Amino acid sequence: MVHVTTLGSRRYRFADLKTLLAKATPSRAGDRLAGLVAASAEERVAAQMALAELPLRHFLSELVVPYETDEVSRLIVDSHDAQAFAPLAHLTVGDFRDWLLSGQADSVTLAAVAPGLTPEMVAAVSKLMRNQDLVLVARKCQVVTRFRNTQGLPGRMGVRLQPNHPTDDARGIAAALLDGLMYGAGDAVVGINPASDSPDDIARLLHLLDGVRQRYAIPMQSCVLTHVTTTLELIRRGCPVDLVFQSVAGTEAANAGFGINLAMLGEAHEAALALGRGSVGDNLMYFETGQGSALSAGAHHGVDQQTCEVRAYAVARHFRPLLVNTVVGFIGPEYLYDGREIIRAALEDHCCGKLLGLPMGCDICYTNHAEADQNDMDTLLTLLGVAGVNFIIGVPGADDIMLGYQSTSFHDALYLREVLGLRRAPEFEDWLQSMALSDGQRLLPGAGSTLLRLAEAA
Amino acid sequence: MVHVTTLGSRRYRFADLKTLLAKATPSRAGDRLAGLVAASAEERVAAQMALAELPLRHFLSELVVPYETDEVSRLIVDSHDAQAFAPLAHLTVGDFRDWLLSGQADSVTLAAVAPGLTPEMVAAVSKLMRNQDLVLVARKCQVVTRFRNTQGLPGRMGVRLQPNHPTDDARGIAAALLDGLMYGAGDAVVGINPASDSPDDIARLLHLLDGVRQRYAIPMQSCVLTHVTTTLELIRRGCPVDLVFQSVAGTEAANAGFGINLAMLGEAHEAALALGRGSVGDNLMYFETGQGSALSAGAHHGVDQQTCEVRAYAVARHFRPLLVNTVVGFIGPEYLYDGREIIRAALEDHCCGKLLGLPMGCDICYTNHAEADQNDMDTLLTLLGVAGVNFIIGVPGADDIMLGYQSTSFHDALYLREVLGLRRAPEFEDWLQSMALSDGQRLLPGAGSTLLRLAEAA
Amino acid sequence: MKQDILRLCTAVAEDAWSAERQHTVARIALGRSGVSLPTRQTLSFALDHARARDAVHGELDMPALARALAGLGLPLLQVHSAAPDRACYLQRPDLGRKLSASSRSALLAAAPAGGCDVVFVLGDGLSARAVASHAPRLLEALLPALRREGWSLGPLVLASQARVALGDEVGAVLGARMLVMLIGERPGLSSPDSLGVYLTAAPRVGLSDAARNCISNVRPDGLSYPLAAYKLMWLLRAARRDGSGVALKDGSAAEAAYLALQAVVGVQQGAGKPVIS
Amino acid sequence: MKQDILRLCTAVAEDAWSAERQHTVARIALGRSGVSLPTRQTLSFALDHARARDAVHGELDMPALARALAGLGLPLLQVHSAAPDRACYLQRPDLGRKLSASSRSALLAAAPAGGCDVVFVLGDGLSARAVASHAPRLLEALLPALRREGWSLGPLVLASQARVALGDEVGAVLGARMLVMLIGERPGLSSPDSLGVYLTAAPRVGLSDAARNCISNVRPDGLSYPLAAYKLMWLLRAARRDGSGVALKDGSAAEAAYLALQAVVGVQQGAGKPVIS
Ligand code: B12
Ligand code: B12
Repeated sequence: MVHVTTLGSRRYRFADLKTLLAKATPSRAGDRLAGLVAASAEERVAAQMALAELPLRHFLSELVVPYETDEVSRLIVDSHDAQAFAPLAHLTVGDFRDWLLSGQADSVTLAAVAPGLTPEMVAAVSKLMRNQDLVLVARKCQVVTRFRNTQGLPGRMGVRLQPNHPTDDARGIAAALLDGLMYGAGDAVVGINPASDSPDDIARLLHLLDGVRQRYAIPMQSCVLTHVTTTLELIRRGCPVDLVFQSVAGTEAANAGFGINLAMLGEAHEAALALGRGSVGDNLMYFETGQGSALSAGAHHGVDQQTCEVRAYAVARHFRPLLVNTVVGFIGPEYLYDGREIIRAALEDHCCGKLLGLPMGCDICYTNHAEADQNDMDTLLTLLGVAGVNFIIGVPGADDIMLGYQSTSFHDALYLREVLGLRRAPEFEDWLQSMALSDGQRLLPGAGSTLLRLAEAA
Repeated sequence: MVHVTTLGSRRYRFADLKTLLAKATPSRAGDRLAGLVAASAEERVAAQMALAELPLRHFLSELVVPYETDEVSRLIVDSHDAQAFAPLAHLTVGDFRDWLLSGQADSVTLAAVAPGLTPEMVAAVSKLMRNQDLVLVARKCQVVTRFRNTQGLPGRMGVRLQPNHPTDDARGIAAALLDGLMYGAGDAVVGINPASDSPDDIARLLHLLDGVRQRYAIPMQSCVLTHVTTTLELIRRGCPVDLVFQSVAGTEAANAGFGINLAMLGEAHEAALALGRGSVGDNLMYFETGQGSALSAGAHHGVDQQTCEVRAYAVARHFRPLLVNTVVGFIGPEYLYDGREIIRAALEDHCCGKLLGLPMGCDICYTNHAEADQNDMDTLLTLLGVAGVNFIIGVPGADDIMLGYQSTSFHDALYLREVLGLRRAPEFEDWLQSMALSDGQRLLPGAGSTLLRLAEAA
Repeated sequence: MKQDILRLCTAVAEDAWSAERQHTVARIALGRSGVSLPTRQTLSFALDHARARDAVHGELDMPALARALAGLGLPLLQVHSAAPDRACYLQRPDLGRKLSASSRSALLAAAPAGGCDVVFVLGDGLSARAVASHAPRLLEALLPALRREGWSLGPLVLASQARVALGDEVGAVLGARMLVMLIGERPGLSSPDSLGVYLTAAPRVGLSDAARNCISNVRPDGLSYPLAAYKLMWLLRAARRDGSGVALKDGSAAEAAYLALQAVVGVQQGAGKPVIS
Repeated sequence: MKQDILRLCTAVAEDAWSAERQHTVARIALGRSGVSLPTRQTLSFALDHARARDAVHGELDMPALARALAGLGLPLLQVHSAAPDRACYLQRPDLGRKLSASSRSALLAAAPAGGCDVVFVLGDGLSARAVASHAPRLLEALLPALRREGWSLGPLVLASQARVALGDEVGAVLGARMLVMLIGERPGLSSPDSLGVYLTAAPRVGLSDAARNCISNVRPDGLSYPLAAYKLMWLLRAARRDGSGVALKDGSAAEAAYLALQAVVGVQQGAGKPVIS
């Protein structure tokens, strides 16, 4: 469908929904690379105005990627909950923004309408939202998930402890793990990115993490972020797999580029559920996403990268994940050029994911080829804290020595807890207290002798 | 004194303290314009390392602008409180940062050492601080001031209601004033920037504001932001002057460019004190500052703009102000190029002002010739809210129709109150409640009929 | 602006005092969605911002301005500051305050022997549109009175990439005893074309802003041409006597009030004849 | 790094587990000032960041690399991607995946008749330093075994402004049955020179990353040359049989464990002779 806005004497024409969505998006590197951005600031506003006028209902009929050729489109359409959508059916995208900001849209209502929202509706409304709107709406969304502890409770924030090592060395990983635990990190998950792709190596790491957990009775979940097919194989081999990890994208073709499809994810999900390892709940998928991955794989179908990203959340949503992590600055400046683009994208991702009902966390990060630095990360960290992010990443000193990028440090998480009063998952908080590591909220100085024995354990 | 850092095989040499301070500063337009920035990222870190090594004591002997030729330097040296400084005398700048972040530096201690700090010490340490440090330290500083209500209490934030009009039209100003009050703004001050420089016009505006205040018994202070000499004349004429306003800068020459000096400020301060108009306190000076003003006047003496800015706070501090406002993005991209530079500068200004014991507010703003937009302002707004800013600006719809720039709107203040739970000055809060405009914290919907009569009053 | 095309949504709380909008172009009574700006307001704001950004980058149409000034009976001179283009101008205020070498020579050649009482510089500043739209009308309103009082007038100087202080050099080179800079103020969202007037007695390179006086916001929604001309005339007279700057306060308000009344009663903005006594 | 020049301050709480630092180059046991990083740590981090930024912009020194590879006994070819310079390369990954027109012609001319079993491409990627420092050593460790097993080897292709997928086109043009891209990974703060190895069977333009396998973090603090060579050899053999990509899992770990032991016990990093059976 052609969309038109007239501004004074100028008439702006947008050939179809995906063009309209792309032109309405704040400018960013990936969309510039793909040739999708608005030609001028005025054209962008014209697109936003046309988008504001579009009925939400329209998104159910005009798809951005064809139903016939894309299983993600099929998932979106086939799993759409018309009843949950009904209360919003009369709204335009512009009205939808007003409604989201209004008192009517409280936590309970937002959770109730989530299954009625498609990724494209959510992407569309986010394009009309300022940064403060993205913060305000996201913090109203509450998404609580559980495995061995409870993530996403109001006033709380988790940290994924990320103790990577360039050779997956057990002592090296244990040292970083200890460092994180001493700093009170790890409630969201202790998750290792393995340098190796070898199932034997992965199995070793799984046993290492599970050993530490059991020895110290830590109410935590662990994960080794290898390919889903490897995890599936290791489940079959009887390895202690808590969470199943996978990078996902928003189109079938992009997922194919990752070597996955929905059936595979389903299979792994079932297999892990069958292990019954969760103690307080059975959310056990851990997904990572990030703007630009579809474009990078030449699998974006002319759809802007933010809309592609929100479509990835539809994939994630289908599997009731414990954690969804947008690795916003990780993919690089080819897609998000500088601190400002990273910040905007992170707020979008977080808000859109939450609106769809996902337990969104964020890898607040940048690479050394991007125009960004620690100050930008401090800024984003603070914003996401206010926005109620479910979890962030914790890497020793913010420097991931295997992945080659900078994320947030254990100290960064403490900063956020300090200035916003954010607490840890309750079960983990209790454990820290039992280990005399914290007084419940703040870390105790010079404590932790019990845990220091961990080092020897490894 | 020459300062040196050796990094590997490279030796970095900094001719004197002002050069060292300039090179240690995060890059920004004004310093680039002045030719003061570090030549490379590595040189900047080298300067920061040398600065970190410098004893705080050194700042008492090496001045950046000579004592003999600059009255601001004389003020800084002559009013230095050696006793307050004593506990910090053994620290280097790097240690000072560590101390500021430590638990030892709590609100009470920070207030106690403030008179012992010189602007240059504070500027220096801020150059070693990341954005999160600037937030964390600033929020520990509490600066409470009083005139007809109490500003700066913990958990509270004021708003300057800024109802400007391009012809100073009474009806136009009253309409914007009403709008602001209905949105719960105005506790910090109702302050008009007059388009006119005519004492008769200013007098008329002063009477307008005082009339509204008395008629509705509003516990507020008003101000017309004309030149201090005009205000002094109007005090002599018997006009109802609550606060004395003046733009100030960090060097004698820059102040001369504004047509002022310390004696003038002192005279106006005395004159206003003599009126005895404050009800709960007698802080009655309102100062505005902003990075770049000294450079713009060619009066920076080779000192970087951030250090000049902090020197302006020494001027402000001398007169026990009710409000100090850094108009950070107002002066333009010539001095702070884009959203990122504006954000960094605002956090520095706020933190440095607070460390010196000033009631810092911020005009979170940008001009249309800068590379910035509302998203940047949302970001900065949120950061400053977390940092505990004393007050921000409120302009209808964020659009100042007289000064030609964008500041924060009444809505923006409500956003911040909502996400951070920030309350208004207690006296003003009570008044809003008595007018049935709020329930104490949130605005009541559709209320305010009493106040609507205001419009007729004007 | 395009608010009409956006439907009202029940989630928006409207403000009861929208009638007040008649008194100001300020964005009052916008209503709210929760505590936030309604969608239609954020969009209209975004549109205005897009347009204001364009205004900053607009160039001064010298030939058109020259035509508009032709009727004033003064010789015209075109000069450039030392900032070669807009991008440089925005980042190098120092260059915007200096004449380019060729402009300086040209001005020196054209300087009236024995100087003159007043020189007007029309500078693009941050809004070329402001000076193009309003400077000719303001001068129309002012020059008859100046002539009547026997002020000797130098050439009209049209300056591109100009800052306020550029007038100091122009005035010094031309031997002006009084320099009036008419310059585009930074474009606001609702005022892309606001004219500022800066008056400097005995102009010379190196003066600070403390040595000038300012009349601001000259434009249809701001200070009218007759009123601005009136104020400027008052300041010129006073500055000739006592010099310009901080010490000189605009004392024209009382008379101006009378004029304002007159303007409301009859004289259309800029349409009537100059009305300075 | 320059931590020694910064005095300790009493406000810093040191961490009791600093002995753990021997096990990893990760920034552990940094201590804290309040909840924040101590000054010495923020400064050393800032310094490393300044340096890593430089590493990104470093260019591949082709002649030096060619010299380092001379002893391997393979013909060398230099190619460029379609990204003309570093700035463009960073913003246009699509161009980094295509050969420039002239490089394509040159490669076509040099293609061995009947193709070959394996071609190695040495691409600068995001760290020219990585490929310059480690690719020659890795090849030294690997080639003897390949030759022993009778693999036919194509020319060594040195590629500037290269992305991983550039190998697809190179491999297709040269008729390689297996393509190994040795490429600089994004430089980290502590690892400005990490080498990535990407293996693609039956390379052709348009393949996705699902069709490759990866060996990562080859460098002194990461995977050693012998181990990396061992893994690669294992993957090459397996990929020749079953094709490369997601379905192929690195099964070399058991044997590698043995080798690792051997490395710890005796063989200095890269100093010994290739040890592949
Ligand atoms: C950036 C990155 C990504 C990005 C790529 C985005 C992009 N378009 O640029 C994203 C987040 C999408 C990603 C995804 C995955 N990655 Co990855 N990634 C990296 C990283 C950090 C940098 C790579 C780099 O610098 N390349 C060099 C530049 C110059 O080349 P490029 O052409 O721009 O980069 C291409 C390749 O890097 C490729 N790629 C990225 N990851 C992977 C993984 C595999 C197995 C393959 C074959 C290719 C591949 O994508 C890029 C675009 O085509 C490396 C770690 C490291 N230190 O190198 C891990 C790394 C290569 N990835 C890894 C893994 C496991 C994955 C996933 C399989 C995870 C998962 N379970 O889904 C997925 C899927 C990858 C696929 N088949 O496409 C592992 C590989 C382990 C191994 N030995 O096989 C590494 C080593 C990190 C790790 N240990 O977790 N990754
Ligand atoms: C930017 C600005 C400032 C900045 C200037 C920073 C800079 N270096 O660029 C700062 C914040 C420092 C400032 C300070 C003051 N300003 Co001022 N400023 C403005 C503003 C918003 C824009 C000016 C502009 O666009 N100029 C055009 C560009 C192209 O020229 P420029 O060469 O870059 O700008 C120069 C002049 O604008 C000059 N300048 C700025 N303000 C003033 C004020 C006076 C009286 C004079 C003579 C010159 C002057 O400073 C600039 C650098 O030299 C105008 C409002 C408006 N809408 O125009 C108010 C305005 C001109 N300022 C005003 C006032 C009152 C002041 C102060 C006297 C306030 C005070 N009590 O201290 C001070 C001191 C001014 C001085 N003598 O130097 C009034 C003037 C009222 C009048 N009719 O006289 C105005 C109209 C705003 C207002 N209503 O409050 N100002």
